[in-house]
Amino acid sequence: MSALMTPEQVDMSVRVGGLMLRNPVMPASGTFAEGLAQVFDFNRLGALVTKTITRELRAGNPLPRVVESPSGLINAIGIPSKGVPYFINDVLPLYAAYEAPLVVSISAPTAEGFASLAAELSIPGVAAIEANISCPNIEEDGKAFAMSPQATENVTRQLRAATGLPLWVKLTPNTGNIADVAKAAEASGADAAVVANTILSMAINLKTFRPSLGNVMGGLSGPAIKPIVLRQVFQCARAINIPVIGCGGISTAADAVEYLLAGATAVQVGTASFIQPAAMTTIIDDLKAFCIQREISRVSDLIGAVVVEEADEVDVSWVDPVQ
Amino acid sequence: MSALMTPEQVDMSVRVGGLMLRNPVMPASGTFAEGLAQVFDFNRLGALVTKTITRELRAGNPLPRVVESPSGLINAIGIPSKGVPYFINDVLPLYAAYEAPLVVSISAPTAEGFASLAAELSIPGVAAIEANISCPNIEEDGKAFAMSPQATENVTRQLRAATGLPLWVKLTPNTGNIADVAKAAEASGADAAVVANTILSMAINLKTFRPSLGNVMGGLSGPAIKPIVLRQVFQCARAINIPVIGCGGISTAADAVEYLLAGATAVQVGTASFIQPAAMTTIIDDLKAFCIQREISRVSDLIGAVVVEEADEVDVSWVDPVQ
Amino acid sequence: MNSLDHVSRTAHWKPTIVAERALIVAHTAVNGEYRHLIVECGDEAASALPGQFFQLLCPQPAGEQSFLRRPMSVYGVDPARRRVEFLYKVAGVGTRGLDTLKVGDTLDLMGPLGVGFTLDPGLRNIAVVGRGAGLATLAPLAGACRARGIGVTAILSARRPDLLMSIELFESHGAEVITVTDSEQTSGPANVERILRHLISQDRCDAFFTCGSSRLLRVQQRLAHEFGLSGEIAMEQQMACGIGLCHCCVRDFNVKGEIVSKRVCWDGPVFDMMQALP
Amino acid sequence: MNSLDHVSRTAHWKPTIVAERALIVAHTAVNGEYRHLIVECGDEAASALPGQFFQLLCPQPAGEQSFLRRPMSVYGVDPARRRVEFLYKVAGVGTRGLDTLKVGDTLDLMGPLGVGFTLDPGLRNIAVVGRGAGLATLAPLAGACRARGIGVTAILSARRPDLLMSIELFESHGAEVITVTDSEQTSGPANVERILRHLISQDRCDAFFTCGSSRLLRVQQRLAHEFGLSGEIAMEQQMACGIGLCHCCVRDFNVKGEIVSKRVCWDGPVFDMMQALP
Ligand SMILES: Cc1cc2nc3c(=O)[nH]c(=O)nc-3n(C[C@H](O)[C@H](O)[C@H](O)COP(=O)(O)OP(=O)(O)OC[C@H]3O[C@@H](n4cnc5c(N)ncnc54)[C@H](O)[C@@H]3O)c2cc1C
Ligand SMILES: Cc1cc2nc3c(=O)[nH]c(=O)nc-3n(C[C@H](O)[C@H](O)[C@H](O)COP(=O)(O)OP(=O)(O)OC[C@H]3O[C@@H](n4cnc5c(N)ncnc54)[C@H](O)[C@@H]3O)c2cc1C
Ligand SMILES: Cc1cc2nc3c(=O)[nH]c(=O)nc-3n(C[C@H](O)[C@H](O)[C@H](O)COP(=O)(O)O)c2cc1C
Ligand SMILES: Cc1cc2nc3c(=O)[nH]c(=O)nc-3n(C[C@H](O)[C@H](O)[C@H](O)COP(=O)(O)O)c2cc1C
Ligand code: FES
Ligand code: FES
Repeated sequence: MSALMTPEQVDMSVRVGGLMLRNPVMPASGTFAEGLAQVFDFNRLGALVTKTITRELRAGNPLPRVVESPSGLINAIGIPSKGVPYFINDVLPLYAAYEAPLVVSISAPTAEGFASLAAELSIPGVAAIEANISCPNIEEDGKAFAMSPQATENVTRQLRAATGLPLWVKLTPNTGNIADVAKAAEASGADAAVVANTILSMAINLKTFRPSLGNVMGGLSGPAIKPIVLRQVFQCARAINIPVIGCGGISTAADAVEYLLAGATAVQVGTASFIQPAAMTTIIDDLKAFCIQREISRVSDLIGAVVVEEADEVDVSWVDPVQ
Repeated sequence: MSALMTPEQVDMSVRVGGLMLRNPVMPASGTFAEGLAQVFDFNRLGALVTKTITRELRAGNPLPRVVESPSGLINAIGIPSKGVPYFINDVLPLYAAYEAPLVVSISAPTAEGFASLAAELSIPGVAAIEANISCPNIEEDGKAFAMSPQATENVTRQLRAATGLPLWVKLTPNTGNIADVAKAAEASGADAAVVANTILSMAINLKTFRPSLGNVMGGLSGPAIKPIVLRQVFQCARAINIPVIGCGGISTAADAVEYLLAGATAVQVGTASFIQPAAMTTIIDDLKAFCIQREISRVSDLIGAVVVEEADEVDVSWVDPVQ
Repeated sequence: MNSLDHVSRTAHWKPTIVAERALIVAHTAVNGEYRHLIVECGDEAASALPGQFFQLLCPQPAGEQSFLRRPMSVYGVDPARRRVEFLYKVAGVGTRGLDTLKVGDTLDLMGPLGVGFTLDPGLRNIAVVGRGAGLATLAPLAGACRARGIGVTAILSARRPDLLMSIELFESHGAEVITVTDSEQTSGPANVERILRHLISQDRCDAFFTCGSSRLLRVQQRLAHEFGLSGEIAMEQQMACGIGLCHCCVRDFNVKGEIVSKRVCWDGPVFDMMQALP
Repeated sequence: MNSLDHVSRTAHWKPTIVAERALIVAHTAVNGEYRHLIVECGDEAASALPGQFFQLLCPQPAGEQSFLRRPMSVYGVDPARRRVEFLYKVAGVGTRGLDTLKVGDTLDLMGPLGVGFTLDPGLRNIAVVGRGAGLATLAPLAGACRARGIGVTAILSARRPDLLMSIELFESHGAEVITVTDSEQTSGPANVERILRHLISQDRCDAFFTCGSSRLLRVQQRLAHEFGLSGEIAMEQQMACGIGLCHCCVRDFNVKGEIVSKRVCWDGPVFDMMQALP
């Protein structure tokens, strides 16, 4: 399209909650691990995000842990965790070699537990804390801190007091008022909101009449949830001033652009990496190509750029336009 | 499988909120109209359900009104309505010829409006009222009565006082506590809960940077939402004693069986009719075949029959079992 | 609305709209953009009338997904051999999927749908004005006219001469064909108006039948008004169900001065030209 | 875990696992249930080792959808001609989709994945015990053994004689093949144990390599313990990512008396037989 712009001229960087990222694409927690280092160079990513870790040793959920669904995946992995010392000694060093900042996802059963874990992990090599206050498949019918503004405010405030690192708070899409929850997170000191985790779901095996997942319910991810989470990102981005990191069903650069336009400052890619292991680097390449084609010199110009006004012209572009 | 059971021996009937239905399959409101009478005999259905009507004359939403999504459809039709006299004089007579009971879906901006509309429509030819207290794309960011137990209780109580007809209340999946909303509906006199309407969603057109829908946001339906709504049906059926009517992404008899097992007493089929216009009659036929194959003599035996206990045996059925 | 009358509720109840898997018997490229598809189908489908359409469940091209069916006009129909033809433009995911079909494959089609063209018994000569895929919709009209002894002049419009289609088809039905193109600068409203005025002056245009161009619609509406002629237009709109259920395909029409919203799939796709709002 | 060591972060960084569209060069039915698929692929894929697997993005059969890739063992590999072979059973939606592939089509495959078999330099003779699709996993081992001068006795198990597969393939690699079947009542653990004891007594079994049957695993574990032999097992588990990201494919293993959870896709699929819990 434009002979004037070269790939080098597209500024792909974004600033998210205290961090400058070389591009807005990073993995979603729980869908990223060392295996991908055989597929692409981790330094190409905007950031690295660990699987959620907990203080307690956890075995994770009974099998089966995943089941397919139309355009999506339901998982009830749980949070198998080998604890903090193992993480610090065996996992952290693996990522030390990379320039891409490491975001550590944490979870705990109480607000105090969250705070003390964040404090303990505020160490060199960790660039930011992502507090997973949303994982739907752990306790009591999927309830989580991020179901309510009050619980979110409490846990975020304690986390904020416990760490000087950038604090990202990951919300659940299962609440009826996600913009209010996002406001609570902002008000109590979060540097960014990750929108969102998986949507509580269920499937039943017709051979056995049992739930398809060992844990009965699980979280839906993948393309199926994209329009729902995109709407939530749009709602949150209009409600708060801290950055929103969009996460839900992103598989292509087109999906990523939709999220940026809706107001996300960066995006996380989860389930797509299970289908195409190089999904993230493909998205980065295609996102740059999109910017070149549309003559957008900074990817950050896309953030929140959706044009909202009543459209009333009917699209008849399949009919040849006259001249 | 069984030489003993014949199709005639499967009892397909179910009792739903005051009505005896010849089978548990009926259309979802807004996805059913006279056109389907050229595809199959309406008397084959468990019930007929009208598009939601309102007292006011309404034009519906600006175009585009639908956009595709992975395994789903986002719609923002709105509720175009020609008002009550038109409905009584021109629509009702069309359905008078059928034995299948007619369920009339209604909506109103206030609880009083709901009650007076229900009263006015409690006339011969109308077998039940379905109160659509959930349509997500009408007012203020998708908020609706069924977002909260309190508002649900208020509108249901007034509806109950206004009509002697069976009263079905249609809930929204966008709330964070659907079982509590269902309990409120039961406590205030509903005869059944329809779970659920569409999930509030959004899509952005990358050519124009505008929302893909004239109404900015719309409701997601189709297979994509099935696991989410199935979970909600399971939660509601465990919370209340009135029947739950499952509605969300049902396209096949297998989907219908999943809903029945999760606790639904009947099911509504919406978007599937857009893809296969005979979806409902195919589901009825295949549901009967399923019962025959599994030697289930009453379809109602499937209701709530999911077996919930930890499964820990791993499925390795692709490996030949030894003897 | 009185379609429920069609329904006989006896044991011999028969559908008039069916979804079925039809067999591909021919599939060829007309040019870089358009494909001509012929399928073998059941009696209901093969009874489609000019102006009616089908909803096609397009196969998914590798790595892409479509969810809804796609509407396509009947381009030709042969009830005796139970065949239906389509002429379609490869536009997006659905039509890219269609393009993968090979002879011997099957295609799930649903129809016939909608209200087609009406040929008033009093008509002697008509003008057919089409552009782009609109030609697909208008082509079967020429055959119907020949069967009724109605003369047809077809004004076919395209971007470039090599993108003109169906000339032979119209001619084989005895129509006189006039082509206009953007590249030759003959397709503008002024020139088409000139051609139509000439036809009218020669008493060769009792009515207009049109599809595919808003600008040419306006020209025809003006002339119909001026000369008291009638006309029909086949309209398009994004569709979901194609059978009147969803109300996503509405358009506004001017019915005796009142603005009325109608479903293109159910009340149309063919409408009185004078009611159409371009 | 120390796989990150593999990663060179220079400009010349190269992936060792790739997803690519491979070309189908042969696809035949072995029997009513099993298909033999040969694809032409890149160098990385064609360097797969016995016991490793690929994740296949199966085409969607008409009207059905699968979302995840499907794991399939390497059944044969030819690095020189850049070919990989699979032997698969048509089981459900994914493999029904695979079954639609024709020569000339492409298949998106990702790999090679996982840890394959280890052939200890000290081994002279091994017993290979497989059943069902397990044979697909074990077959390439016979070729690797021949290259290293290791003798192979393959005990192949199936429901019926006509469902036995890969006999010629094992024999072409110089293996001695013993078949056992359910219908002949020779496939039970007792008979297989008798055969294995005989092999051991003849000094023709230094180690066991097995896949596809828990009951036969138990027999081999018992014998390995009794005679101080080693062994490896290729295990299966439902998979999502296939590359160690999601932890859905875990199994418990007995590592020196401690129960340890491992990812079949990443820590295996081949494991020390003595650690396996049947
Ligand atoms: C009654 C009717 C009859 C038609 N007959 C023909 C025909 O005979 N031959 C033919 O080539 N085309 C015809 N069309 C248009 C055809 O349906 C669209 O080109 C097709 O749906 C595009 O699908 P797609 O998946 O390939 O493209 P998409 O990826 O869906 O879209 C590609 C482009 O086409 C536009 N588009 C998509 N669907 C429609 C639609 N229904 N109406 C207008 N624009 C649309 C989109 O906005 C986009 O710009 C007809 C449409 C209608 C409503
Ligand atoms: C490492 C590994 C290597 C394999 N190698 C081969 C091989 O070489 N040849 C071969 O035929 N099969 C092999 N399999 C099994 C193969 O992956 C499954 O048969 C296939 O995924 C079934 O997919 P489907 O969509 O056809 O069936 P589905 O519709 O998914 O399922 C059909 C049945 O198979 C079961 N099933 C599905 N996936 C798996 C799985 N991954 N493990 C166990 N059971 C499953 C389901 O529970 C169901 O009962 C292997 C599996 C693994 C994990
Ligand atoms: C297998 C699996 C495991 C996950 N584990 C975690 C986790 O440990 N912590 C967390 O915050 N989110 C977890 N998630 C949620 C993802 O991070 C992400 O929010 C969700 O999958 C939606 O994004 P996607 O549609 O791109 O996958 C997990 C998702 C999957 C599919
Ligand atoms: C085009 C369209 C129009 C709808 N209109 C209504 C409506 O008027 N009233 C209502 O209660 N639900 C309406 N719905 C929601 C459906 O009744 C149903 O709850 C929803 O689509 C989920 O079911 P499905 O996945 O089977 O379509 C509409 C859905 C669609 C797709
Ligand atoms: S497409 Fe559904 S009403 Fe016309
Ligand atoms: S399949 Fe994902 S970790 Fe093994």
